[in-house]
Amino acid sequence: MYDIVNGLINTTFGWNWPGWVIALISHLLVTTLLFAIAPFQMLFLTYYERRAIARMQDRIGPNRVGPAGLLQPIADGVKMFTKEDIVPAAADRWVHFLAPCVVVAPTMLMFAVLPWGPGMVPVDLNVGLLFFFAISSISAVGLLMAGLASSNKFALLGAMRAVAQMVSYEIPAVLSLLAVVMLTGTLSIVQLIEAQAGLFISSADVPGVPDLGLGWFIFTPVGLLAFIVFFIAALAEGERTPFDIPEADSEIVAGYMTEYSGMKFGLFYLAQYVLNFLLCAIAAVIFFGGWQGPGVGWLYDRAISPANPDGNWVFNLLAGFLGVFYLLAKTYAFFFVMVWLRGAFPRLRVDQLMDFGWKFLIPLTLVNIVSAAIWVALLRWGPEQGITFTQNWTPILRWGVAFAVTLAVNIVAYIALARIFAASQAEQGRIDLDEYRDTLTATLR
Amino acid sequence: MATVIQIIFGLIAALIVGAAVMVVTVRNVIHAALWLIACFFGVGALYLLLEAEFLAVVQVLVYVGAISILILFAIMLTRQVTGEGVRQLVGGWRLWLTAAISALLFAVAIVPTVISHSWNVPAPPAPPGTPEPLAGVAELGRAFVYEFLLQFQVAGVLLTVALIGAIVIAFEERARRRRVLTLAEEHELRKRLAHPPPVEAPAGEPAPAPRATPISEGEVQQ
Amino acid sequence: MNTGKLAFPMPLPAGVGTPSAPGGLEGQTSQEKPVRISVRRSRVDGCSTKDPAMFKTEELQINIGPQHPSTHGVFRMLVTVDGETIIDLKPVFGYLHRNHEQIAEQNTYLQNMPYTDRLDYFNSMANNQAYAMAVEKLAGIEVPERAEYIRVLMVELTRILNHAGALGFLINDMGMWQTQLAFGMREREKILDLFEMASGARMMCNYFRFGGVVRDLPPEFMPKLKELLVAMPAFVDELERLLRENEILMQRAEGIGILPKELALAYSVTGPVLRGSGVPYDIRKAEPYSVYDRFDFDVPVGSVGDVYDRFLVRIEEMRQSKRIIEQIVEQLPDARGGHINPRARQNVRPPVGDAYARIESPKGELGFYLVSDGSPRPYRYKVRAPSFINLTPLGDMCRGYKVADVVVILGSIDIVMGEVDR
Amino acid sequence: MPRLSPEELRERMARDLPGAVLEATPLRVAPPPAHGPQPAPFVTSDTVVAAGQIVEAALYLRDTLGYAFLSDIAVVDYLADGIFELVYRFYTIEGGDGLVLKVRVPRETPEVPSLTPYWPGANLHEREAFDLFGIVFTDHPYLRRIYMWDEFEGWPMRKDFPKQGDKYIGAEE
Amino acid sequence: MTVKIERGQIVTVERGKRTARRLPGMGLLDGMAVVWKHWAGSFRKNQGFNDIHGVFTYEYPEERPKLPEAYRNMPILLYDDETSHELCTSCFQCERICPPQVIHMTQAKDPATGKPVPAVAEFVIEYDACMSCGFCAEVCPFDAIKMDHEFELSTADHQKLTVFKEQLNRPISYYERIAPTMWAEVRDGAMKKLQGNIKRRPDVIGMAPNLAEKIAARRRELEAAAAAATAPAAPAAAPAEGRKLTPEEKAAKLAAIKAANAAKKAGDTVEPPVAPAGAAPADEKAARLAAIRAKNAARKGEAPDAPPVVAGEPAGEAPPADEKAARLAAIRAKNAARKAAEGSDGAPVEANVAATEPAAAPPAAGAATSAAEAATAPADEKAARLAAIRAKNAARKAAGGGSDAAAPTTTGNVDSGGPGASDDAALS
Repeated sequence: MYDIVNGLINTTFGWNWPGWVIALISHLLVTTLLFAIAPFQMLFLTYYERRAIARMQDRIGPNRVGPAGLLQPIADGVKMFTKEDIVPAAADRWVHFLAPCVVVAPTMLMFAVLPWGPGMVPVDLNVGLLFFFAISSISAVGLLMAGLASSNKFALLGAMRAVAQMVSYEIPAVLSLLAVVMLTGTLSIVQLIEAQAGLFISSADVPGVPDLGLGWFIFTPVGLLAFIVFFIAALAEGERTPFDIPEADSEIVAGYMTEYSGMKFGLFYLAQYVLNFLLCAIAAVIFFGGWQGPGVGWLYDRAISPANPDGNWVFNLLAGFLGVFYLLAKTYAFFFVMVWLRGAFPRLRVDQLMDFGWKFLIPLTLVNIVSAAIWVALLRWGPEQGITFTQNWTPILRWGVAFAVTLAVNIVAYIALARIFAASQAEQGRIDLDEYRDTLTATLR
Repeated sequence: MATVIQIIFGLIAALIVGAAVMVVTVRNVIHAALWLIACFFGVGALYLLLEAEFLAVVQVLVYVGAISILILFAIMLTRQVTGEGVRQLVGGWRLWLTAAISALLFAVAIVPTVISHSWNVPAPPAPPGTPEPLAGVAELGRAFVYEFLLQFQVAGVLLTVALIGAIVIAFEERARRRRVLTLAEEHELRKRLAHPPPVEAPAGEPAPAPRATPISEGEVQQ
Repeated sequence: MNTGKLAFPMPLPAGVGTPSAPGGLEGQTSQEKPVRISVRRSRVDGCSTKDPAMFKTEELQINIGPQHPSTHGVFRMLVTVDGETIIDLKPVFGYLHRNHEQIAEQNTYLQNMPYTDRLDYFNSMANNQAYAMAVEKLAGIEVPERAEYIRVLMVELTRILNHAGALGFLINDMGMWQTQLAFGMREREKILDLFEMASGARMMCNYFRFGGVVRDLPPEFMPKLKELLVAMPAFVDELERLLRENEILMQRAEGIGILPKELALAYSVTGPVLRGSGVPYDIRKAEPYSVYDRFDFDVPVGSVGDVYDRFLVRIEEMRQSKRIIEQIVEQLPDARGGHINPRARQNVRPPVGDAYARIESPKGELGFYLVSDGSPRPYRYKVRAPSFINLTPLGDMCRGYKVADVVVILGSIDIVMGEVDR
Repeated sequence: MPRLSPEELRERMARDLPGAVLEATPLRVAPPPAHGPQPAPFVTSDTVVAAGQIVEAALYLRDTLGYAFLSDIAVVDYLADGIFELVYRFYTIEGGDGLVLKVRVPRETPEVPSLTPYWPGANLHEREAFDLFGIVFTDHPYLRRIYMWDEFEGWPMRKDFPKQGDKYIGAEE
Repeated sequence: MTVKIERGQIVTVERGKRTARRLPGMGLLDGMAVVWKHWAGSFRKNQGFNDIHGVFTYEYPEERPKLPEAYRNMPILLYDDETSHELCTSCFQCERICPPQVIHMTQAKDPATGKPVPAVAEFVIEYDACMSCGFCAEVCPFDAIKMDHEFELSTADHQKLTVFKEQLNRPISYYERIAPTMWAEVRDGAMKKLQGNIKRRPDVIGMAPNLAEKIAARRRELEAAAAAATAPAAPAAAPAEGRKLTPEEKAAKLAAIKAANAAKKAGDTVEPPVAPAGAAPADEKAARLAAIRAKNAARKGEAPDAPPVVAGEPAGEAPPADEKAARLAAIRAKNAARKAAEGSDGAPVEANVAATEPAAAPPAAGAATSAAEAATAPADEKAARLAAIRAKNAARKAAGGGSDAAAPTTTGNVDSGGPGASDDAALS
């Protein structure tokens, strides 16, 4: 964006504005664009979800407002805006007011590091991935504020559940990403995407693989397991079924949102759906190559880029469109999976949720990190790191061996941990009456 | 550019100081915690201003995302949440003592830094080729495993020990907690109290308890 | 008979025998506290904490209902929780109370028939049958064979639709976003279409009369019914495939809300709740009424008595009901008599006396007790409502489980507030 | 175990529980009309048990005869005779007809021993009877109104409860 | 002791994993497969009863379900297309059997002789309280009342749900269209009975009032016949039903009907205060008068400069409070009268009925009239209420006195045991 604005102002018009003004203008433009896109995503996702889940239940879904019900979210928004804004008398007014803002702001900030297409990233932070998750953890503060300020038991319970869940599931999410970070050795999201060129085998791992933009991490055992864990954790962070416990309407009416109405309620919804979108997008970016796909790399090679300053801008446009298309297609596909899960699963209980996160997912991700280390050792390390036996292997053989070993490790770990987890769950509810016989007898009598 | 940064720095500093003042003056503990979060945020922004992105992000991740949540949880779990509670601070000379000790500790940390630092404003331009000071992720990581290995390991062990200790305390706590028997467990217990089971009763299988009267026994046994 | 024999035969002294006091107002504590047991007190005494009260969690009273999404109507549960564990639960009724029995005593016998529809508005046909049977018993009216077949057909269809709906609501309470409910409702709609064809109304059927049913089945009824019987196994199989081995559902349902076999009978529960606890008591078999003695069908029972067992028992009962309907379709053409006894007067004026008739309604034993004083209005009209009595063990069943389990346990009992509050 | 008819039940109970079985006096049910045909008196074939011994009788049914399932407790207000009749209905899970115990208590002092300590399932039945008829079940652990609110006065299912008007909307309504 | 059952067995349901799957998570995948199948199948319509896939939504306003013949929603009254005579003969069967008691009717009277005619003068059904049980249609011996298939009755105007004869009337052809076989079963008998009834209906009584031109034509015909016969000109009192009624009139009519019924139940012991002017029984007329006057008084109190209601003006003009007040008054009067009737039957004296002292009270209806006239308080509803209370008290007193005084002489209603007996008679 800086390049475009710079080219437009200083080259085309020849105004020679200083660099920081250009930067300010371009950043403002990008921010405005993102702020326009984010609510649109939310509106579209609500419609998309309702239509998709209706189809799963043999219904049609919203189909009255606009063609095929497309304007339904607009109508809902209008309804939200025109509703009365009720603040409970016992509420902590300022905190109650600030909470939705604190929830929405970080989700918006997360857009800052999300690459949309080749060369289309608002900020290429070298700690982008970390930034993404650091910022996402802030919204927990907002949820807690909402729960505390509402002075409602259900809201408090919901907020506690929500925060506990978000904090707990951040760990497996980050740990699973850590495995991928180990594979590439970078935290920059742009570089993560660029490492996923290739055809089922990343061209970073095996040089000479044709680049069709399909060297996604999902095709490695480490990436597959990391993706599964990350997606489950994303479900929990985005409060989606089967982890939508903070707003389990059958238990604690609407959780932390119970005492909110009107547009404040709408803001919570906005934050939630934008967060879901972002989580799907980041899953697509990290494990499915983001904008990578057949053709994008080829197009971008011929476009104007820092590496290739005298390319053709038409290819810029084409690569951008194709990249955004790939990214959005993957994102919406993941969101469809979220909706699909919502249609197919009941929700877990809150203690089962915690157990699942701490006793199953985190050990699994730890094993996965070990796998990632094996992978890196087999593929990258040489005699200088002390690995000598792979010296004479061809790259494809090294890749194959690494694939087989990590696959075996992961499958064995999955099955073993699942067994252990199931056994511990079964054991948990049991009380050994004989052991406590004397104590219990005293209390019963 | 420098002026802009100066202005931004001034704003952030004002935010930090203002928030810190609010933390110690505001009467509602929850509000105090929220002001503290604002303070953390300002510090993170300050790091960002220093182009220490990693530190800034870690500040947000650790302090805002974790520590403040911990504080809020602690407040929520230990006091009457809904009421505007009176702050439970020590008063009188104890208060002053506490303040003095805190100030002293802070001075111990800050004074050497202040004294030892060469306050060149602006900083001299670094000669090209020198690596960035501990700001980059890679440098930080390398420093942890080479220069500060011992400290890093000690801190890691300490944290692990603390974690294990917390688990132990929680387990003790859980075991100590009042447990409510479910209907089935209570029934089972009463059965066993009335009729001690044979020594080798298979676990999970209710012990065959003889019942007092013929009818109930037969009808449910089928 | 010595006093020792007066104790409950099962080991059931004070704590269970005097249940933890359902109902009542806030702040009212029952005389019998639920059992709370401190385990391993000695181990921590010298340990980490000096002040034992420091870690004591607070007991919190939560009102679930009367306006709560998953209380199946206006029903309130006063829940005392310790953390997330329930230590006491008191159901509070009466928000839908309209004194149905008093209304019925002001009406003539026939006028009560549409009012029975409104008791358990899911199963109006079953309510009609119980009431019609009671009046027929009281007034000595005979029912032709064909009418009995039609009645049984309708009640078995009702059972299928009730279980389809109840399982859907149960799963919905577990948080599965209405998918199973939508599937169940789809099957229910088909059955309601059949009801509409026969009786003219979908839910408030008002189809039964003393001595038969109001009109014969229309000619297009049987083909549609046969079509439905084709779809029914597919529906049940799909339900099983969707949910039966679903790990999340098993986690939510297994071992939750156990009502032990020995206690189920003492708590007077009936229907799938009783059978889920493993007691094979089905009035259709125990005291065959109407023409139930002519059909082959099994009685499914559970083994543990938890939510999962009740879930499975309901699924199996749908299959058995389908079996009965298939036999009805075979036997109906041979049945003699019209749809109603032509000599039965609808404005009955039964002789002085009393009568009790009960049926196995989809929710349990539904009984009507009528006392006649010789006038055209019942002198006493009492409904033995299965949903109401099945709520008796709710408070005890929920004790010791988590808050989130309450809605599941309640959903597995399958209540309809129109019948609970009457 | 052979199923019992009411007559056999009376016989056996008279033998095993002396004094528990009372003679079933015919009831008038309704006040006799001034004109027209007089309704017949209500003669029940079921076993009428003394109010004080209902617990023993019920336990006899359960423990000795095997009728362990308490299905229903109904109350009938025989205003003309000045009594309440409680109808207890017992079944066995082996099937077949149930047995009925009837208890008659005077309308002025309707007190019956509670079955709830022995059948937890009697709890809601008895509370309903208390709420709607004002039958006091002694030894009931939690005898409170169940349908009506606690401050409600009167027993809405009694035959002499006013059918129109109450203290909230006034007799005019 | 084992429980044995016949023709079947006791099966213990099988818990948990049935198949030999050991891989955890397969149950979840199974569930997802089922949902996927539904999603994939949802791009076609549901095929019918034996299909469990496909969209089964009715897109309602455009796509309407086909209602079966037996479908019942709300009762309607039938009239004959050819003669435009109504089938109803006001036999009161439906009114008696109606469980929520929402059917009210008055029988038509021959204006010349004052004798009742087998036709209905006014017929009111309160749709808002109707429970669609269909008893009225079942019990009707003339097949005049049938259940409609129209179900879109929702309205913002509650008053519209009190439905009068004009709106209830449907031609037989309409019913034949919605329920051909059910009509075919009863057609012959119904038409035969109708022919018999038409013969006993003078003038235009019994013709559907919403067919104004038919009535006019019939009247011309009758006049022509009368002129031809040079008979004395019949008093061609235009029946009220001939024109469109204003809401006030409707309300008054309803009140009158209710009051009349109530008075009838109270027994024939009430003496009319004013000389009977017409052929109607005195008490009924007096009650109607009372209701109308009460309403008038209420209106007067409410707004002296209320716009004069023009006949035929749409319903929106009239202040609804008046109707409500009048209606309330009528209902209360009715209740009171019924209570009084019960008291006179010798039923146990109820706790709140204090009217046991026999007094030479002014007759009920007269009291009501005077009370209503006196009540000119500004609050219209209050006035009406007051009037109603007074009327009720008077009625109660009158009934008490009447039963005391006239117990030996009255034979009809009081002896036969009150409302119950009459119901019974109707049913049999």
